[in-house]
Amino acid sequence: MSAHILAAVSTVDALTFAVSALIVLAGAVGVVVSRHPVHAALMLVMTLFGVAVLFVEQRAEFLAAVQVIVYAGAIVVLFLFVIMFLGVDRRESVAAEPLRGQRPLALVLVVLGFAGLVVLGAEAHWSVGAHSVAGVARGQAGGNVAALGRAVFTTYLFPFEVTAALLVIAVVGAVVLARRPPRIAPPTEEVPFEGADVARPASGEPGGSERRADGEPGGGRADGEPAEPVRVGSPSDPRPGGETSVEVSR
Amino acid sequence: MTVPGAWYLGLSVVLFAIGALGVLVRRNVLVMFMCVELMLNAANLAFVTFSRMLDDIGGQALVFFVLVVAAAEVVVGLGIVVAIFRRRQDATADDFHVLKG
Amino acid sequence: MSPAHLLTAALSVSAVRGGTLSLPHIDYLTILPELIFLGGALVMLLHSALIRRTMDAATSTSWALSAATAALVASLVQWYEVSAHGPKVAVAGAVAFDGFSVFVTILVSSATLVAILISHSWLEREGVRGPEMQALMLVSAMGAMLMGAANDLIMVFLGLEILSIALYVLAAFDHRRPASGEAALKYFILGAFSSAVFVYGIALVYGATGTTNLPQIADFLSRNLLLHNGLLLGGLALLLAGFCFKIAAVPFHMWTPDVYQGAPTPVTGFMSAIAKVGGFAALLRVFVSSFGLLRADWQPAIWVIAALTLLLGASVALVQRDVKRMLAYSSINHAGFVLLGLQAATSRGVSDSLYYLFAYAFMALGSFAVVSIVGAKGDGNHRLDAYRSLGRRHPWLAAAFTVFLLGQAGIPFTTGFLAKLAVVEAAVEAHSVWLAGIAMVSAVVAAFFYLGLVRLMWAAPAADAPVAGAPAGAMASVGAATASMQPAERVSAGALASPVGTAAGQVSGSAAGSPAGAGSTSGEEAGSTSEETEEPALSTPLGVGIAIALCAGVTVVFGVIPAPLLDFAHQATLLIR
Amino acid sequence: MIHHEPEFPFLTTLVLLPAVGAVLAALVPRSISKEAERRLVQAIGLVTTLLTLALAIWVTVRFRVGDGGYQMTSRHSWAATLGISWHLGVDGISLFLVLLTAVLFPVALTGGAVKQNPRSFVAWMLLLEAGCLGSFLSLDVILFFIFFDLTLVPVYFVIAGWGFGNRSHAATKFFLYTFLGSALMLVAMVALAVIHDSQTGVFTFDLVSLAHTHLSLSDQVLLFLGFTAAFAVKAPVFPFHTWSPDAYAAAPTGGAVALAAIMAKLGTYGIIRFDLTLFPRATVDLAPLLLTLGVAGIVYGAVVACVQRDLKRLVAYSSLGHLGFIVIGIFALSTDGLAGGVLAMVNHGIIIAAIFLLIGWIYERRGTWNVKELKGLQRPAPILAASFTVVMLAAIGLPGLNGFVGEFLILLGTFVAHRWWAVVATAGVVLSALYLLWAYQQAFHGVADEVNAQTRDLSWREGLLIAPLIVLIVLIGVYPKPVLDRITPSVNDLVAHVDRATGAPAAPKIGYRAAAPGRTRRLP
Repeated sequence: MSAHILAAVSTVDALTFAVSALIVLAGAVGVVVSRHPVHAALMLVMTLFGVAVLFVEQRAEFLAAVQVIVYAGAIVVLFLFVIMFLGVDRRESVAAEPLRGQRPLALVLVVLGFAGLVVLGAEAHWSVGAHSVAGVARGQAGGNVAALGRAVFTTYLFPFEVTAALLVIAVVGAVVLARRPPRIAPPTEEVPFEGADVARPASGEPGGSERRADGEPGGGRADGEPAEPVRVGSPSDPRPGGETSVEVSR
Repeated sequence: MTVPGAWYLGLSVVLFAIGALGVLVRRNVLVMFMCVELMLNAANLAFVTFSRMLDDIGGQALVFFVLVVAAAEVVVGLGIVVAIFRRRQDATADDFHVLKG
Repeated sequence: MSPAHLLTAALSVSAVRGGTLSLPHIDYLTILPELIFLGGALVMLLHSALIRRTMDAATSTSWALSAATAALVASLVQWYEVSAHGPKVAVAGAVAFDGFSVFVTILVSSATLVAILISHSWLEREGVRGPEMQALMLVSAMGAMLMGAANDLIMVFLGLEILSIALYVLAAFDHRRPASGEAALKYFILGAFSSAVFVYGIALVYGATGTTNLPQIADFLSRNLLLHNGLLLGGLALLLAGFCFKIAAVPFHMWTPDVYQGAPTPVTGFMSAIAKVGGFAALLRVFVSSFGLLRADWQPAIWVIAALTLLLGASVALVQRDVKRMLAYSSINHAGFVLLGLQAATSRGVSDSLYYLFAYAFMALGSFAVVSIVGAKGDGNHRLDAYRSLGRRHPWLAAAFTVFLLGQAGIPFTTGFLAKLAVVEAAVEAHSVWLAGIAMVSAVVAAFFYLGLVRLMWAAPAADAPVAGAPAGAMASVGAATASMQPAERVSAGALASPVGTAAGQVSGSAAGSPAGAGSTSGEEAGSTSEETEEPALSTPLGVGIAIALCAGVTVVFGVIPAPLLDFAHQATLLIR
Repeated sequence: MIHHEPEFPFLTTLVLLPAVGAVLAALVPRSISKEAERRLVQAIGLVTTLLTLALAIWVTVRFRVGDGGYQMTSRHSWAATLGISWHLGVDGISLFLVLLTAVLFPVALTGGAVKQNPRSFVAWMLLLEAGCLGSFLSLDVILFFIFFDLTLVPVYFVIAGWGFGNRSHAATKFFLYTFLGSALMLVAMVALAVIHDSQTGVFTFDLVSLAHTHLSLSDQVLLFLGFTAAFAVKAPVFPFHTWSPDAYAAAPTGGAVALAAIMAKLGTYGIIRFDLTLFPRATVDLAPLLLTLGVAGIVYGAVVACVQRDLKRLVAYSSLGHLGFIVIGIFALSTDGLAGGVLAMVNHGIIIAAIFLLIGWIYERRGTWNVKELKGLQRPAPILAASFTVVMLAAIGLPGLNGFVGEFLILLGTFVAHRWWAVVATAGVVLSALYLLWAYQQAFHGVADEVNAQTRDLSWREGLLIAPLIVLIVLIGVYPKPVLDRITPSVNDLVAHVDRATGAPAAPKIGYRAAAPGRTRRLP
């Protein structure tokens, strides 16, 4: 069956697809496995670029342009900017498990997801829905951009207007978050939570992340959930393991 | 004839899975965040593919909105990271995990 | 349904065919509250940009309050309009204008009103200036309204994002507490993840049906027999997962306790009410009205999720030592109850869920208003011990909290009881008797910790719990307590009975909370060796006092005279398009 | 059946009066002195309960003898969307329980010394009275549930706030058990209404309507179990009783009176009112089970009571035995048994209230409930001893006192149909005589040591409280006719309803069972 399809597909298209798919996947895998946040960001650019090519391949030229300009141009640059600004450009040890049991859990989830997919694939029928509900995509005067523009300003007019609110939030949010906090932040002002491990002196203890187990009796909590510290380290702290400093774990 | 949509969809699913896996296994906030972007891109790819398969411009319009949302999310998300990070420097505390659970 | 479909179809066809762009007609009344909220936020920001100094809390609160009031009035006008002229679809099929959406709008705008009052007191107490918090609240509430009115999956998504992104910022608002930022970070990462899942769900549904417009989806499903369509089922599952993150249903609840604990308390209250309302509003509309035909596919999933949510929320809340965490788990339990109505997948179920949301929103807001006061300056005093003998120190505050807790426990003559009864009725009617049984068992467990907290508030200081460290210290504090019993006891006694009391009492009471606190803590310094520090004299500012009174009023008055609110929720579902 | 009377809403007033009193007590201004507050609050409590009592007596006077149906009903739409209506009514079965409640609450309120926080105590107790009255009068199942549930909260706080010993544990245990039972009952109630809705298209919780629901036997059994779970815990029936000794022992005197004398009756009353009315077939089918449990409760209660040293626990276990009697009376499903059961509920309420009052006063004097430490109280406190004797003899079932009448009717009704159960139950009577007499002998006989000799006798106030109870004990004992006259027609109707539903006589009738309305029964 695949031979039949392959025969029907034009070589150029197939080649383009194959190459871009490879780029996309390689980039994606790169993001996940690269130890260096900067590398990850660059890998992300690669994926975005591959996706943009696939957009072009599917006659979504405008989106391809936006993808490159907005995503690769703005978003990834923002990422890089933050990485550089924070100086969190050291490596994360991929081998160290973030949390006991997290990776097995992720593995289980992935396996379950795949099993679900397989079941779905075996049991389900695959069909796509009604055609051209919001307007045809091809063969319009003015091409892709005009068609998209019409859709956005007619059918999707209100969603388009509503995105204004999103941008307002983004601006206000950036302002709020960038505001300098007042110079009073002794963490001891925080009332200790149940484990009382916050009451530990706030400074003068180097190498925080290695000691994380000692503050949490049993590594678990009374409510039966795994301990989930959200820890962010300082770039200036001398960490022997070279751990990345901005970390979150669930 | 062009490459069948199912191939694109397969690629999109794999991309989505890689992104989701990344969010689950990585602990660097920025990398996790990039993995979320991968997932959004997978969705965008699916939208565009469906748009082509259905000959419907709607899918592409949706991608447009997802892009806007992604941009707003990135601004706020990175803002939070920066805000937290700066306080760390101020407070020179290296290890509060105030929130557990 | 068909007018919606026709309208959208007509619009899109004419737009594409004509070559010229014919902009859709916009019926501004249908989106007036949303516009008022967004406009209010913009005006506040503009005003603060124009004046020289940072805007003080009073100014920004008056702006925000006016916006919320205006939106409330507008939504009431909308209600009148819907009742008179029936539901319709507006703004090119993006917005549904029906009883359901107007109900959500009324609920969101009134809850926002209360939340703004609470936040005002917080801003003043913490000395935070500037209009940002309340502006963000307005915009965030607008997102929730959009979710309730969304007639298109992309509108649901945008509403969700507006709601959530503003909440991320709000959660991080308290610069002085590390927990705030960390809560925001956690919330953000998980929220972004769930949004991505949600978008992928939309993509799959779009592929399977060819549209994201909710009535058109329903129309497509009714005209095409789609049995076991993998795309559709996969999309449905992902949509459900995305929603479950927002409404904090197990197993997607992990963020809730941390975020509730870490965020500034007014934000927690706002979040617990608005985010849940928005999430459930969209969930109900999407699943019941658009995917109602596929209910055989999703009902079992909801069954399991609801059962887990109910049991986990109630049982884990039992062992919490922090009030905000406890309320977080209790909110998870409440989410399970609302899911009962969804699981029923009937019109009755929808209206009962709406009623539950209404009851819950005000109980949660009221609870967090009290927590915000007890949290005191710095907003960090949320241990359960901080509530010990609150009844002696601040009887009216404790009485109000008692009302909220008993309401959440489902004690009769509060809205909480009727809400629980309503969803249980819906579930039993839909033959989910076992689920109803599980829900009631979880209600018993939950009642246990609510009552425990109530008892703690009215218990004698350090009387029957081993909190005080050394025996000597305990003796001393008991002695001091007996010495100060004369005035303290008199003030405490009255409020103990007021779960049944009238709401009228609450109004005067919450205002009276502050004088009561003055001479209360004389006996506390005795047990200084223990971790029991001196309890601060709490002040109940007017704003939060009014908020508490409003919430208690809603909880009690509509518990005793339930018919208007029940009929309101019922009407809202009758008027669904 | 229902008589609508467009006149003064007696029953609604009866329910609301204590609730209003509770609010008033809670709102007593704080500016007055502590002593003034105590007096004011107690005055409010007393006046409210006495007014309630007056109203209850007035209702009893107005009650039409010989009419088995619901009287003085009032019905208003309350939460129509949820199918709940405010539907109150009284019949022969509930009449005396209402009266009992109204009589006992003034006693309970003033009987025990409440040192601290009188305002809250009075408010909670008045609220409890409203809840109890509401439960007895509700003719809407959800309304019943509401009041039934509403009684839990005051009792929880009364035990936890003013109790003895490990009171918080006892209060929690009480709350969890009873709330869990009632939670399951709620589901059963809703399920019943849903079935009714599917048959008639009317979604209602009205008891009168629901009684006409057609249920398959399996549905009946399931729903019966759902309802009975709550009632059995509340009563308490034998295996579900474990909360009750703790709660009784931990409760303050007033709370114990309310708990044992009135709230326990909610359980047995619920069985009569709801199980028999709604699920007659399941009731008949499952009667042997419940009879067995009742008998087991009698025997178990008696045996355990025999080994108790603590007077209060002893009374708690004896109460378990008495409740067992009531249960077998009900599930004998004959007019005699049922009428005896209802009468025994009233009697037991009076007796147990008197006992708890008396031992509460003993505790106030001596600071202990341990019979080992009590000795020879008869000499220093003769009136106390005399009162205790009368009450104890009534509890044993001495002819001429009220306990006898109920127990006799129950045994009479049970013996015909379920002989062996009756025989074993009779053994319980003997045992109960044994341990009560033994306890009496321990505490009151003998020569008092120095401490016990100091025991005060009853004050005039206490005498005034116990006197009406003793009068009632004697009065019902020698002349139960007026009570039975009012109970019997309703019981007849109920038994007829069960018979109709099961198609065959549920139990062999004896002698004068079919007493026509108004016709009086002669006591053997």
